[in-house]
Amino acid sequence: MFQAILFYFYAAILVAAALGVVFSRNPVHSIMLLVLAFFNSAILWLMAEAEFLAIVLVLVYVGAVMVLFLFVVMMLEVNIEAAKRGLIRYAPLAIAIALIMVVELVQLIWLRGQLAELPGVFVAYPEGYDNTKALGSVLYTEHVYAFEIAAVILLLAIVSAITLTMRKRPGLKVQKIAEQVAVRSEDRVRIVKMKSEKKS
Amino acid sequence: MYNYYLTIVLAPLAAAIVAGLSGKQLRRAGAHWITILAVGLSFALSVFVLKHQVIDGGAVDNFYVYTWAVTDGLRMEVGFLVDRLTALMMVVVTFVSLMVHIYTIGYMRDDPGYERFFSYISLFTFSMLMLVMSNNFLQLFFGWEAVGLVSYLLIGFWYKRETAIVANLKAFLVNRVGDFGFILGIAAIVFMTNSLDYATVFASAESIAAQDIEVISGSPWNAMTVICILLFIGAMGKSAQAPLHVWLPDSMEGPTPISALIHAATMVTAGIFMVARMSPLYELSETALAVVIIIGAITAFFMGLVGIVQNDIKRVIAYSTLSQLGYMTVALGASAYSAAIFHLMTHAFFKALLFLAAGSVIIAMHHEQDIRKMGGIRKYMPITYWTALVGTLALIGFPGSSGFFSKDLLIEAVRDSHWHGQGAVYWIAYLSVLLGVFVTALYSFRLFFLVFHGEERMDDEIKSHLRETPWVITVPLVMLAVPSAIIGWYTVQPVLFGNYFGDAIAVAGNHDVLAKIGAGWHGSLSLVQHAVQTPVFWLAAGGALTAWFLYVKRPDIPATIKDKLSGLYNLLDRKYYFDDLYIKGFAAGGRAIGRTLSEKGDQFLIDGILVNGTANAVSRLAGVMRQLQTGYLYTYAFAMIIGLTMLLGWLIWLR
Amino acid sequence: MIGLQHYLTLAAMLFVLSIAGIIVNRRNLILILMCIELMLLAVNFNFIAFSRYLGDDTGQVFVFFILTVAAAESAIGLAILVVLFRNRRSINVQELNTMKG
Amino acid sequence: MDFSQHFLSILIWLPVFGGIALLAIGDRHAEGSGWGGTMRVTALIVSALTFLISLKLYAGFRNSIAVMQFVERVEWIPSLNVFYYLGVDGISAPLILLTTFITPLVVIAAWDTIKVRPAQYFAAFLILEGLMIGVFSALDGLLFYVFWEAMLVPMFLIIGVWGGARRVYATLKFFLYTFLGSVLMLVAFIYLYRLTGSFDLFVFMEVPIGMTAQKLIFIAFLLAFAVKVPMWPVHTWLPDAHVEAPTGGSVILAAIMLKMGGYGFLRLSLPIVPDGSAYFSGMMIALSLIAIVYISFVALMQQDMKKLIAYSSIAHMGFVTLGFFLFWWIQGDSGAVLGMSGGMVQMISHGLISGALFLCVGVLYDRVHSRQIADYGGVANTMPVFAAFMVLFAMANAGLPGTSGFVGEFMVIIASFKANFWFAFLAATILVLGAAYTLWMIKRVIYGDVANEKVSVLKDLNRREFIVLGVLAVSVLLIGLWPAPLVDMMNATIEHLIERIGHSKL
Amino acid sequence: MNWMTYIAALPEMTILALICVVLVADLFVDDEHRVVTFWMSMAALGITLWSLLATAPDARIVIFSGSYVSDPLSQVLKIAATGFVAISFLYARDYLRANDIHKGEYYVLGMIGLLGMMIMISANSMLTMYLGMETLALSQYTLVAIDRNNVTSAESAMKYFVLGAIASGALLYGISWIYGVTGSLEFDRIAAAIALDPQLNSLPLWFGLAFVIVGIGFKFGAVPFHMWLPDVYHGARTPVTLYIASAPKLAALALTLRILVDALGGLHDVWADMIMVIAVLSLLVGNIVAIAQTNIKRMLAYSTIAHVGFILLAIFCGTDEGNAAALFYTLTYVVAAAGSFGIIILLSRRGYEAENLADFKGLNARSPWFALMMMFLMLSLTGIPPFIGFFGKLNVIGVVLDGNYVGLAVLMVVASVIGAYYYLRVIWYMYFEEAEDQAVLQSSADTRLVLSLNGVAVLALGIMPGWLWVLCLQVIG
Repeated sequence: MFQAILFYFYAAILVAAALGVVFSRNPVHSIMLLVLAFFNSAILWLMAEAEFLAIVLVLVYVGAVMVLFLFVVMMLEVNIEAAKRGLIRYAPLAIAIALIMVVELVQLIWLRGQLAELPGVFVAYPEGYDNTKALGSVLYTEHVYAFEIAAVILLLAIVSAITLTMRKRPGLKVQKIAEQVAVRSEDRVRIVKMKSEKKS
Repeated sequence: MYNYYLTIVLAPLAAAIVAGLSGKQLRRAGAHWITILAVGLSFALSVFVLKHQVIDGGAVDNFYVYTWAVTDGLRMEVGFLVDRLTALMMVVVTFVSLMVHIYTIGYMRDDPGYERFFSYISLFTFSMLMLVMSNNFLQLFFGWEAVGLVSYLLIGFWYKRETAIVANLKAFLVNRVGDFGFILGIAAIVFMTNSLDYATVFASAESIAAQDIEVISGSPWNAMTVICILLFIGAMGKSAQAPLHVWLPDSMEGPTPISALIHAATMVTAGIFMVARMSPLYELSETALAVVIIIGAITAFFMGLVGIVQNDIKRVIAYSTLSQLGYMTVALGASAYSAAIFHLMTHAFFKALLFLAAGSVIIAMHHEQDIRKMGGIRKYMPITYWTALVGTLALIGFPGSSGFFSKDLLIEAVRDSHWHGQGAVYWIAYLSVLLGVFVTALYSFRLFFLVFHGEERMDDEIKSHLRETPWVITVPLVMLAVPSAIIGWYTVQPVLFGNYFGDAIAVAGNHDVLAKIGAGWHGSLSLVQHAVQTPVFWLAAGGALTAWFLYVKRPDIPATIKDKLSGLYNLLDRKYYFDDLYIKGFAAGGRAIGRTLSEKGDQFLIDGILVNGTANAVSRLAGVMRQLQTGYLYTYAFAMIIGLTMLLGWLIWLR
Repeated sequence: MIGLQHYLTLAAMLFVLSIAGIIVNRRNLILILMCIELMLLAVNFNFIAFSRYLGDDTGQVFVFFILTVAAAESAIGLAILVVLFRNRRSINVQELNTMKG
Repeated sequence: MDFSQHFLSILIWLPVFGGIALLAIGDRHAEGSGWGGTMRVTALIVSALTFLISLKLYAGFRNSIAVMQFVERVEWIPSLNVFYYLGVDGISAPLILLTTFITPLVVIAAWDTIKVRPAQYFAAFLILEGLMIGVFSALDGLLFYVFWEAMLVPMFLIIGVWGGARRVYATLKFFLYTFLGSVLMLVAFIYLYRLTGSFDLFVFMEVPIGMTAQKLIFIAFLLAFAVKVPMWPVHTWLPDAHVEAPTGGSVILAAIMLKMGGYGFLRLSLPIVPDGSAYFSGMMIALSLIAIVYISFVALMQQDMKKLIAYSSIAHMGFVTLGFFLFWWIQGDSGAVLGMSGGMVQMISHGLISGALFLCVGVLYDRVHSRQIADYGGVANTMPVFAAFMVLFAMANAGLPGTSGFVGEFMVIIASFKANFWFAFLAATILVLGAAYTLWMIKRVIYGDVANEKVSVLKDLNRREFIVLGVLAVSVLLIGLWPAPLVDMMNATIEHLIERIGHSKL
Repeated sequence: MNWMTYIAALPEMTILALICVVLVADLFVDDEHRVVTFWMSMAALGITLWSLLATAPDARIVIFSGSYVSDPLSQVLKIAATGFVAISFLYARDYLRANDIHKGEYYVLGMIGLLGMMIMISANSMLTMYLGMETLALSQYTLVAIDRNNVTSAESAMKYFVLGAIASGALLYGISWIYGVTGSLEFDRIAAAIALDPQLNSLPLWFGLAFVIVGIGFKFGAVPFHMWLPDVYHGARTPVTLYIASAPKLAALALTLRILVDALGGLHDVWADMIMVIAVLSLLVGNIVAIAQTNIKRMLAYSTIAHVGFILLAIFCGTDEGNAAALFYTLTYVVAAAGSFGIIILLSRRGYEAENLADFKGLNARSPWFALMMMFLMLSLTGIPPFIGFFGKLNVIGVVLDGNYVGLAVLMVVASVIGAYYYLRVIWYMYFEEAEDQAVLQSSADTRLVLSLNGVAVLALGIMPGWLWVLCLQVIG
């Protein structure tokens, strides 16, 4: 019962935060609300005993991805107020679609099909079960292929990001470490021999 | 004989080809010599064939030259049937043709299309011979159309004249209306007998007559009646029977020699010949004969009337031709086929003579054809005058002339025909031919007096040049005048009463009016002697006298009559409004239908709405549908979501 | 008892909300990117719920990879966004329609 | 290599490769001396050679048998059971001869009238010729379809590149119309293939098919062939295509391409779906008669000579379809063969006559650059020889006995009387209407006084034009005066066909 | 476990290694000699091709705990994909150089995309399929935006990215349901689970299926998930469009076949209807809207949508033959599409994108040969025999008729008649119109040669289509 109350509490916050993300006027607020949503999700995942993923979610999303978002928002300095109009006008349409989909999904989950009759209870983990260990043990064995691909994707993300955003600006002063280290004094200093001037 | 027949037919064709294709190389003399020699050869051989048939009593020749095509058990062949009927026609055709050839040398002397003209008339001779010598319907139709083609070419010979090229188009089309019936008749024959061969068809005539054709479903008509009427429609076109007669007067736009040859002597009689040839069929259908006789009677009388008011010298003769063709048709309808053919023959001579004489006058008058601008030509052109007189007398049936024998006996045959006592048909036919005699005499002598007698109404320029035409013109006149005058004396008995035609013409026993008349036949002389006792003679004399009175004695009266009877005059002058009906009704109607179908049907409905409409609809749809691709990200996302929602909705609620 | 259905429902709500956000948002591209993150979160909920219900860790492994990929995806998405902004000086969705039809 | 084994292949591929060679030669040698005219001479040699070779088709053809002759059969696509299967019988052999006969004439006619990219022009015609022969000799459904469709492309280009002012509209209309028709035929083919596991036309002819399927297949075939023929009401592409096409294009279109529709009915519709054909025969006859009467009236009012001839083609092709579908309506035991041979003869004859008429219009167009009747008048004054030819062909078009135009019409009218009086009645109206529109045009163009300056300076035919028209005139008269060789060639085949379609396939 | 079995994945390993080599080597190549990167990439592709041929499996091999499958189908698709990527590199080279976007990253990203395709083609579990898809998608997003100074490129990249992300979100959501119902991510085991327990074949699974179809529809560009396609084809630089339009279609086909047939074949009667609807919509929308286009890249985009309709209708039939027909159709379509874009690239030059239909005016006068090639390609796309596109349609219509869907067959052919119009318009412009632009076509000999081969191939394949069809039947069966 307590668990249920907790679930509903966090779920409510999650949904509210998500609503806020969608309907907030300020992108920065949206990001913050999204962070809130992720935190709540992490809590809910913890309640479902998926603690490894809960931690990863907080680390990866809150720690990295959302910061990136925030960074971009700040960098682009978008004019917030100008972009406000037109939101309400299309809301009914979106709400209608959303309602239809909700009805459809609720039908699916609660009203029709065998799912509605299932007990829907989560399996209890056996004694001594370690979620992190369990995942880790399959990640490098069963799913090694996928793991490698994920690595490729990350490489791809790096290549892409560089391709798209790195610019060589003319006049930009950058350090060329290799050249700096490899430099020899002969290249930099020229000793000129000259006769001393005589005082006249 | 086989080679003779082929030579008769092919010599004019060869000459036509040579003269036509190499006209310029041959020069003018070459063109006329080669064609005249060819036609002369044909004539000589035709005479030989006639002699072979008549005097030597040669057997009927019926054979095939080559197989045109065979399919589905239907043999379509080209072949000749030469019997006495054919032989007679061959002689008439080649003789008149020969005369016209010679005459043309003079008549067309200055024409740039000289060689072409000779080529055409030789080609005509070939076509006409193919027609009369045919032993099957296919070749008959070939000849039938081929003479139509040459007629078309010759009417439009002076193609720069708008009137000429209108007339030739009209002639061809009206003839085609006839041919339309004709080919259906042939089709009906094939339907009944699966053969095109005369002999086979005639042999199965009885069985055809016993069957029905459902033209309109539910009301079967006798097959023979259908066939005969359809064939007769063809004859109506070719022989210019009302209401398909309209082309013949207009055909006078062609040079006069061909008016004589084609539109008087030979081609227009093809219909008469055809019906006579088909007598074994017509004899089996009373209905068809009734149609024939009625059409003939109407043509004979009413077309004659029109002749009275015409002022163009050739048109008067043309209406006369119509009228005389009507006489022949009446004879056919009265089952007096021999009489029809006999009249055909005599008519060929005297009508050709009249046309050529008219041509002689026209030449002398420098192509002036209006008889109101003539008069008193007698003293300038004596040979033409006398030959024309012979022709006119023959036409009105002056006792002793060839026309007398043929027409008098024709009328007698009608009077005594099996239609006697059958009510309206009989009286219409008989009265028409009888009163027609008066009309004939009236317009004939009107023409004669206006041209040759009375006041000289031509202008001085023409008068100063007016003289007799050269020998190439007058010789054919004389050569034609001779048979016009006398041939009746010698041929009437064998042709009409002597079973001349033998099996070529079949007459049912109860229809055989000529046999009935033949019973009281006492020779030509007796007939001439008794001529004054017949109403025919008095009617003719009355007509001639009336003409004399009106146009020589009191030339002022006709104008008065014209004013008094303006309604009637207009009716006749406008030829019973047939031309108006055809031009404003059928021709304009056809064009209107064509325009409507073209614009409303093809352009608007099919092309506009269905074809381009579909294409436009698709491209308009494309224009509308591309609007959905707004360029906005949310629309795109929305489309995806809609698609997803639909799939889900379908799964939940519809499946 | 809180179980599968509750988690699934929560995921469904998040999913629908994110979709609604994408449609309704006509101003800021960044918000659309955030909605996508939200959508992936919903997916993750589903996977975790099913994984726990089935007692099978594979679902959780999947979530792990989704998180990885999503991070890479965000990076690329934001990079494109930057390129776009540099070219147009705007990230307004409503101005993003030079190509249409 | 034994050439007689590959006779039909040679006929098909000789012109195709000749055309490719022409493309390779290109226009570089089109003008000037020395090499001048290489490409034209090549075109002429190839087409003439093809014609000469094709004469063996006549010489070596055995009239008495109905089976396929000169057969070639090689595996083409084994996985689809498709064969490179060629052969001719009495239906296709005359049409192939017509094709090989007309093409050299077209080449000669275009000798120096085509100024723009002549090499491509001649190449298109040669390739087209090969493909058309392919259509007429293919006995495998897929092969037939390949040729059938591929043929559209050169024609599309011919009209589009060398056509008149509205050429794009016309050629697209031509292409899409025919394409729409033929894709449905493809569906029917594939259906039959799935049914039988083969594309062999003879297998198609043997396999029993249910009534519904037969009806649907018939409709699919009908669309393909009716558009090609063309039958009312899917005819409107033809006047446009003809008007805009260059002379040679019009000639090929009228003389040969239209025949493919008729050929298709005989080769495919009737034997493959006899019951479907029977079911729709009444409709087919009705459409044919509408074509004859309706289109004749439309033709009457055309102001453009090519359009008039195009409409006249539609009306005359009405006889073809009428003749083909009489079989089920004929009472008694004969007449069907007559109607069908009549239709066939009409196709050949129409090929010659309409081709000749289009060439005549082309002759005028080359000089005056107008096809409007109103721009002419009194041409006979300045071009007497031309006028003679034109009148001859006009008369042939009007179906005058002694010309080839008469033969087919006569046979079909007679056969249709055996079916129903009114069929014959309506069909025979062509006698009047055909003469009316043709001769009215002749009156306005050829006869009369010289109408305008342009007509007054016209030059009569040159030798090249004379040869082309002369050859056509001779053949028109030859067939008109002695059609027996032609009719004999197809009798056995048509009798066999009639027997085949007399048996239900249900 | 014998490590030698992993040799089946040699092609992926090879290309990944070579990508790294090229990536690093490219750092040491300056812009003037960027062509070296091109040749290195071509060499890399060549080696990959060799490794593909060397590892050609006779039978189905499953490795990496069921997440990787190598079978004849994957082999054929990978070889084709590698070939098309190579062709697109070749066509792109001169264009990129002329337009100052000749970066090594183009080739690297292209090859990473190829790796993604290979992963998809060989995927045997939802997880690898998803990862492969993302690899491909992410590299494509970047490629579209690779011309950083181009406004339309950036815009289309953004649209592509957002919609792609939505699609993969939907796909993942669907996968989660399928996982939830069947308890597995591997295709074999999913299929086995469904076969074992008919109870599973019910609404929750269908739901997952519907979401998966959204993903598939998006990858293929089927209506109504096609909206990205015209804008991306239009906005991307032509070589990128060429890349996107060619090889990835093979990956999309693999995605569809693997998921719908291998994994969810038991649900055929459920997904058939959905696939049919989107296929028919694609046919109609693609063909109709293409008519209204004036930009040839957009036009070809809509044409792609229409062709996808054909491919999906073949898959809809659910038979082996149907799948083979889809494979055949995809392969032949890609040949023609690659050639078409190649010609567009050929017509473009520095600072001038020949992307409007009007740019094709009078091509026959400028270059009869390439006009002829373009005509071949267009006719092949139209489906006129004897070009190969015809046989693609022939096979698809055949399998559709096998299923007794006569109405569908008629719809297909009618749609292709509508489609004929816009293909013919290209021919019309090339042949019937006068050229507005008289510039000489500039390109290297090797490009011209390959482009010519590409054009001739649609004819040559059309004359001898049998072997390809046999191949398709074999690898599917």
